[in-house]
Amino acid sequence: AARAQLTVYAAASLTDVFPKIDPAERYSFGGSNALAAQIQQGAPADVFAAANTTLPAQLFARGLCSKPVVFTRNTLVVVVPAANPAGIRSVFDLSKEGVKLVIAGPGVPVGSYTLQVLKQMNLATAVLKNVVSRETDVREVLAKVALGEADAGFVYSTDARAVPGKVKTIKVPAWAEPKVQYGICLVSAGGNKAGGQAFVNRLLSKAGQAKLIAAGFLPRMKPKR
Amino acid sequence: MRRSLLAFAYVAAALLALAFLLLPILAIFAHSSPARLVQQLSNPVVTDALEVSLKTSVLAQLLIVLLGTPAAYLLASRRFPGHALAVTLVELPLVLPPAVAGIGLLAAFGHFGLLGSSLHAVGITLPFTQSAVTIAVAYVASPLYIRQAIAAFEATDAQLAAASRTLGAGPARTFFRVVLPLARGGLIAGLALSFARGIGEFGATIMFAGSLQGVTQTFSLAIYAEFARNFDATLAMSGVLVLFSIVLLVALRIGLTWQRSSSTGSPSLFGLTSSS
Amino acid sequence: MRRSLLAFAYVAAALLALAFLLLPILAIFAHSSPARLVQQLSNPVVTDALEVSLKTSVLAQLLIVLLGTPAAYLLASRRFPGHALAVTLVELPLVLPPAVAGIGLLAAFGHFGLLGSSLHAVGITLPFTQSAVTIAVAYVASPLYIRQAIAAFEATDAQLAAASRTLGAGPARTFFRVVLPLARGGLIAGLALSFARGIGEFGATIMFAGSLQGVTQTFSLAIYAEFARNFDATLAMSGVLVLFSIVLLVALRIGLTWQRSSSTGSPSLFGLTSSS
Amino acid sequence: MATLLLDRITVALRSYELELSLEVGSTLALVGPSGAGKTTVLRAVAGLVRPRAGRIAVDDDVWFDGPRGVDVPAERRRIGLVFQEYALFPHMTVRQNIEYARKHGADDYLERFRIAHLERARPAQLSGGEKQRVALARALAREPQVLLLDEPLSALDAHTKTAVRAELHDLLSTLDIPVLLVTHDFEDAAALADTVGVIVDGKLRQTGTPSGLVAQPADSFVASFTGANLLHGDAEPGPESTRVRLDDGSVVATADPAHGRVVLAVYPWDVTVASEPPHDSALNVIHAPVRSIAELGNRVRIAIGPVTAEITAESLRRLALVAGRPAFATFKATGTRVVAEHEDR
Amino acid sequence: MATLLLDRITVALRSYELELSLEVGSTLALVGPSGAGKTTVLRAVAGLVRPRAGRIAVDDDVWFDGPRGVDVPAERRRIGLVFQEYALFPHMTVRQNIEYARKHGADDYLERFRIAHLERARPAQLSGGEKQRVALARALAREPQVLLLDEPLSALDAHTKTAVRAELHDLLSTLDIPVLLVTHDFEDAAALADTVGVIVDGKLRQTGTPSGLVAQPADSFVASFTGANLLHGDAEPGPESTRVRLDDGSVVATADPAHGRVVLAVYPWDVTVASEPPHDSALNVIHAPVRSIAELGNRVRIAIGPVTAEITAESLRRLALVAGRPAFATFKATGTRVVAEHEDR
Ligand SMILES: Nc1ncnc2c1ncn2[C@@H]1O[C@H](COP(=O)(O)OP(=O)(O)OP(=O)(O)O)[C@@H](O)[C@H]1O
Ligand SMILES: Nc1ncnc2c1ncn2[C@@H]1O[C@H](COP(=O)(O)OP(=O)(O)OP(=O)(O)O)[C@@H](O)[C@H]1O
Ligand SMILES: [Mg+2]
Ligand SMILES: [Mg+2]
Repeated sequence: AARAQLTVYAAASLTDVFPKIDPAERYSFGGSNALAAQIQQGAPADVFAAANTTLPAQLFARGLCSKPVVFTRNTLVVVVPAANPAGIRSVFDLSKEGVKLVIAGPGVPVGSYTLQVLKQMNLATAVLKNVVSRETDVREVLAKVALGEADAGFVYSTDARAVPGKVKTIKVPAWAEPKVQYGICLVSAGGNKAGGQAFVNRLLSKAGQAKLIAAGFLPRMKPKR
Repeated sequence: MRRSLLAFAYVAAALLALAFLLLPILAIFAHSSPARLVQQLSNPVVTDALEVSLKTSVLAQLLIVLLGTPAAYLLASRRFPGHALAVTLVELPLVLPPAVAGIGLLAAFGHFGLLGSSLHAVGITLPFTQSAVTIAVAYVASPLYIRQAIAAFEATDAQLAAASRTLGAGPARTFFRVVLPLARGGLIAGLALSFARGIGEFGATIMFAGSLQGVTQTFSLAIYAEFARNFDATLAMSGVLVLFSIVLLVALRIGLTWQRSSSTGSPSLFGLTSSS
Repeated sequence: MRRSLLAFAYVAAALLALAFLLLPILAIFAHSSPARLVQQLSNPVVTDALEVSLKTSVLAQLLIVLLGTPAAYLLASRRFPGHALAVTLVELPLVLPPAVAGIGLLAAFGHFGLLGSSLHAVGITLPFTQSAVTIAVAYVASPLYIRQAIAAFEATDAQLAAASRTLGAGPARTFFRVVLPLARGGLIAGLALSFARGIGEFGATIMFAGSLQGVTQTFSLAIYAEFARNFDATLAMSGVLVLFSIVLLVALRIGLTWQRSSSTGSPSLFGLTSSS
Repeated sequence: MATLLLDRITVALRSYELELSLEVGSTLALVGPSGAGKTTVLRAVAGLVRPRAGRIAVDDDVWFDGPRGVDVPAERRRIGLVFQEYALFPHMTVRQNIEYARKHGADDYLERFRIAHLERARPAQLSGGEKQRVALARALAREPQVLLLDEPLSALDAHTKTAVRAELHDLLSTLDIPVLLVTHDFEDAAALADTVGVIVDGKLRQTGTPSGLVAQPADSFVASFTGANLLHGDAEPGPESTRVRLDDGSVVATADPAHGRVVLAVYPWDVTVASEPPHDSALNVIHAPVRSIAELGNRVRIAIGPVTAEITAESLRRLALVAGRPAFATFKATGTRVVAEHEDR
Repeated sequence: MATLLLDRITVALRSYELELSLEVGSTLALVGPSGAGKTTVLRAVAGLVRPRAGRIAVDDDVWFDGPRGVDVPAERRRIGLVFQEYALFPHMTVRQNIEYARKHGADDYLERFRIAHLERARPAQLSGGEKQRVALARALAREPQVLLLDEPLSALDAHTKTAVRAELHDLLSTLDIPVLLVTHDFEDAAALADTVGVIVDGKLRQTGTPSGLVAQPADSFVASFTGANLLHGDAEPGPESTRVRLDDGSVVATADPAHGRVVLAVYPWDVTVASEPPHDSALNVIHAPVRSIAELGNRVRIAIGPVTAEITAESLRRLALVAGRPAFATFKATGTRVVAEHEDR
């Protein structure tokens, strides 16, 4: 008999890579904060993989999941439509008059990272006035830019690869880059602890890490310089 | 014996159905105290969402009434080739998943949509604006009004319109003084339903208009966003909307009753159901 | 002169309304070729979603019919204290924003809900399971069936039921051989509407059941999820749903027409509208 | 023949309380204005409405007994009820309608009511007379102990009505069960029933044979319902006859004793018309313009002032009356009846 | 008085084509069975239905002329139409209903039709007769050139009908515009109109005075519509009179010449009843059991075999007839009319 399928709740940015690492499981991708809220409401997940470490840590503090571990990292970038109608070349251009910027909502990890960057660069007021929508997860942000509805958006560099040819990426200056760490934990209510642990192990394994890196993610530990 | 068993099973099923419908509403209030409900009214997310919802809904309903009333009257009073098709068309948004409606609106009025570039050329951009919310709401809610309006117009006695003509009134006077007052109850009922549907709109709005506090974030979108942050606040916001819905339904029922009793002399408390 | 202007304005408004409703649907098809529609049918996200949607919808409609029919018959045929309240209650989910309905369901059946802990104690967990989808769909779609069923039962001639009694038939035989066949058209129409509404369900499902591919991710949720990954796939999926909706509406219309003409001898192509 | 007995049954209605006792032997017609409670009586007998009190029985079978708490459900009372609009099941064929009441032997009834050729038709495809035959066949297929007919002729054209009425009369005369029929038309009642009961506002005003009601109407309502002219005035007993000063000033005599405010009933066929003043001073005379002349076959109805006279077509020709010109309407003092005033709703 | 002229107007209806010409002077009543097209004629005159061809005019005002393409819209034809169910505006008071047709001077009409005390009432609160008065007042408030009445009495109780009919007759006699009224009841038509037209399946069968129609019915339909017995049989010319062998075997004579399959019309008042065989061998005799006896005031209708006779109550008493026992119905050969067979739908 086939082993019991795992139920994995994972951040939207993991949509493409998780099925490549383990195609056998059931996934629910979405904003990490929405998934955390569902877990708090008793959603029968086995594993929770978030785009930050705070959300799993909060669940851990409430006894809803095991102690989280970091399993990968990512970088924040700005994407613009391939045609780049607003002529954006850098993060600073986002404060130009009339730019239509979409970001993720408050509480969504990528949304928090975005605010962090803007504050760091002292652009918060100037850029936030150009925000036209706050989406519920990072993939929604990407979609609005890829469709050309928005002029720019903040997403992870891995997301930009999902729509090759449709968007261009613009890097965030290294000094302003946030620390994007993905935490994973086993949900206490989940029925399949062993399977969950095996899934986490698979991610942390060499093969798992390799697939993550191939998808554009960063190694889970910053390489020591 | 067999008989009372049947009667029992049937009453039991009916009660179960009512309990099932009632429970979630009771639960919302069980979880949120009146104090919390009131407190929510000073939360800027809530007040902004309320403002956006009301503003766009009122505009959308205006649009629906102004365009939908002539359409409904045409469909109710004339038979022409393609009539059945037109009625089907009018009802389509009712059975269309809102997310699909949102996709459709993007495909029609979006940046690269059918009309998008022409609109863009004349300087109109719809997505991410409050107008987009209005359009999404109008699109999704219109069938509820138009259906009811068609039924209301069809139910008005054609003899009365004919009588008006024979008394020297032209089509316009006949419409405004006879047909419209007679259909009024049904039109109001339809409007209330479509208003309620508009307030609840979610899928089409988030796809076509996005979600920005104070601009495009409607009450429904706000509830969804808050759910991921603060369940208790969400409960309180839901409580506000439940109260609003109840008020709307009761107003609708009283309005219809009043309308009916004043025009036919037979008061009825069961207006909505029997008229629809 | 004034007269033709008025007539013109009125036809123009009606045409504008129809165009507005038609455009998004045309746009979906303009963007997705038939080949792409077919191709989508082998995408596992699509097939999973289809399976989930059909399974939960069929169960939900079964629930609605089994509990809603007795409730509707009770409300249509009896007058009792609290009748108006019960009818209002039955209609409430219709005017309740789906997101609020989802919150209500969580508050009632969720982990911390009114009934949640009792259910948990007996080993039943509802939220975020396929049962939750069924419940959400049943909750949100039921008023469409029940409303129409009440109207259908009210429209059946009470004399005929009385005649049945005087001919020696008890209540059960009267219901199944006389009342039900006479109301059948309305019941089928109501079921079709509620089925369509159920397929389109979004807000309540995502709140109460989440979006887990193959388990709780319905077609509507899948469209929303795929929208972020692959707009073209979304368009194709939307096309599938539009076609489905049209088929449903047309079937409904033909069914009603057939039903009506076979029972009253007066064929009509405008069944849905005039009966509702 | 069995007897249907209604003993002081009481039903609370919207604006009044129905209360009556009735004994139905062969055929009894209940007549009365719209809203009088006629249908309610039938529904009570059928068990479709529950009286507040009273007793309903057919010979020894008690169907309802208020004090004893007996209330046999409708489907277990063996009655045949023909509804006002026939209430045929629209989704069933003629045959299925009859088989609904009787599983076996529907053929007999199809034959007997001459509807065998219609057995596959649905009610919507039938004419009024055919519908009625189907409804009767269905009601009798149960072999009821009592037949109840609600306005059996009102759904018919004036034109087909006469033929159907004759047919119905033939049928009723072959049945040997009590028949209670309801109508708002005195002519129909007189044509179909041996006994007629007049019901107004839920109370039985008078019961009797059709000619008995015409001869001795109990009050002004019964009088006008059976076709009489009503003349209002003040009575004063005179030496030989009572003298009544009508409200228009003219004075007429009546053989009935009376005093004070009265209503006189005069039937049109007791009024004769003349173009000259009559010589007989014993006659009552109304001298007024002719309001209208209506010919109905060989009879002519002529309205002169407050009275309508019915004369033959020949008389009319002889008289050469012209509408608008004065004429004389005369009637005997013995042709008038003083009736009690009835407060119309 | 003006004249309303319908010249070969043609209207395509569901199952046949209406086609007729009509000239309405004072008051013309159109009678016919349900679905004959009566209402359609009124609607065509009012401009509510557009004929396929023909011409409608009141004196020199042409309202419709097919060939010339004239079609005056309904609101510009000065007609007063009283609908079958009155079609009062339910959301307006009585006064507002009248003011809808006439801004100023509604008071006159409220007075004239004795509805001033009802001016604030809504139609739902009115009785049938009151509704009719309001509908008439509203129709006449426009000062129409033509008055059209659709079944003005059919919404009324049998009981109130007589009074309202007399009232309506009085009103019509004071109007000096053409009145076209429609009814399915020959009695009503005869009571209200000078001329009666019989319409069946959209075609005018016969036009004439009420008594003219009775005297010379054009076909079996008109005969039965005006109240005649119809006897079917085969005719054979005889030396003095035509002999007709009826379908039941008996033989009767008629003064009208005929040959082959015929229908004989005999009016009930031309039939006398006897309990003994009559001595006069010149009379037609039907010997059959009495099917029914119905007393209506001073008249009695007796069905004997295929014929119904109308005799007086006195005669009945003299005859001592019993239902079910045989009796003799006799009528003169000159009292019968050979009429054309009409194929009923
Ligand atoms: N279920 C009911 N409850 C209360 N009042 C009722 C009910 N049904 C009928 N009535 C009222 O009772 C009165 C008598 O009604 P019913 O139908 O018996 O009259 P009817 O004599 O048959 O009149 P018609 O000739 O119009 O058929 C009416 O005033 C009616 O409004
Ligand atoms: N708009 C229409 N189109 C086609 N056929 C129609 C239309 N209106 C009525 N008819 C049909 O025309 C015929 C005549 O209808 P009409 O209403 O004139 O009859 P009527 O003589 O007034 O009958 P009634 O006595 O029942 O009122 C009927 O068979 C009817 O079904
Ligand atoms: Mg009745
Ligand atoms: Mg008509």
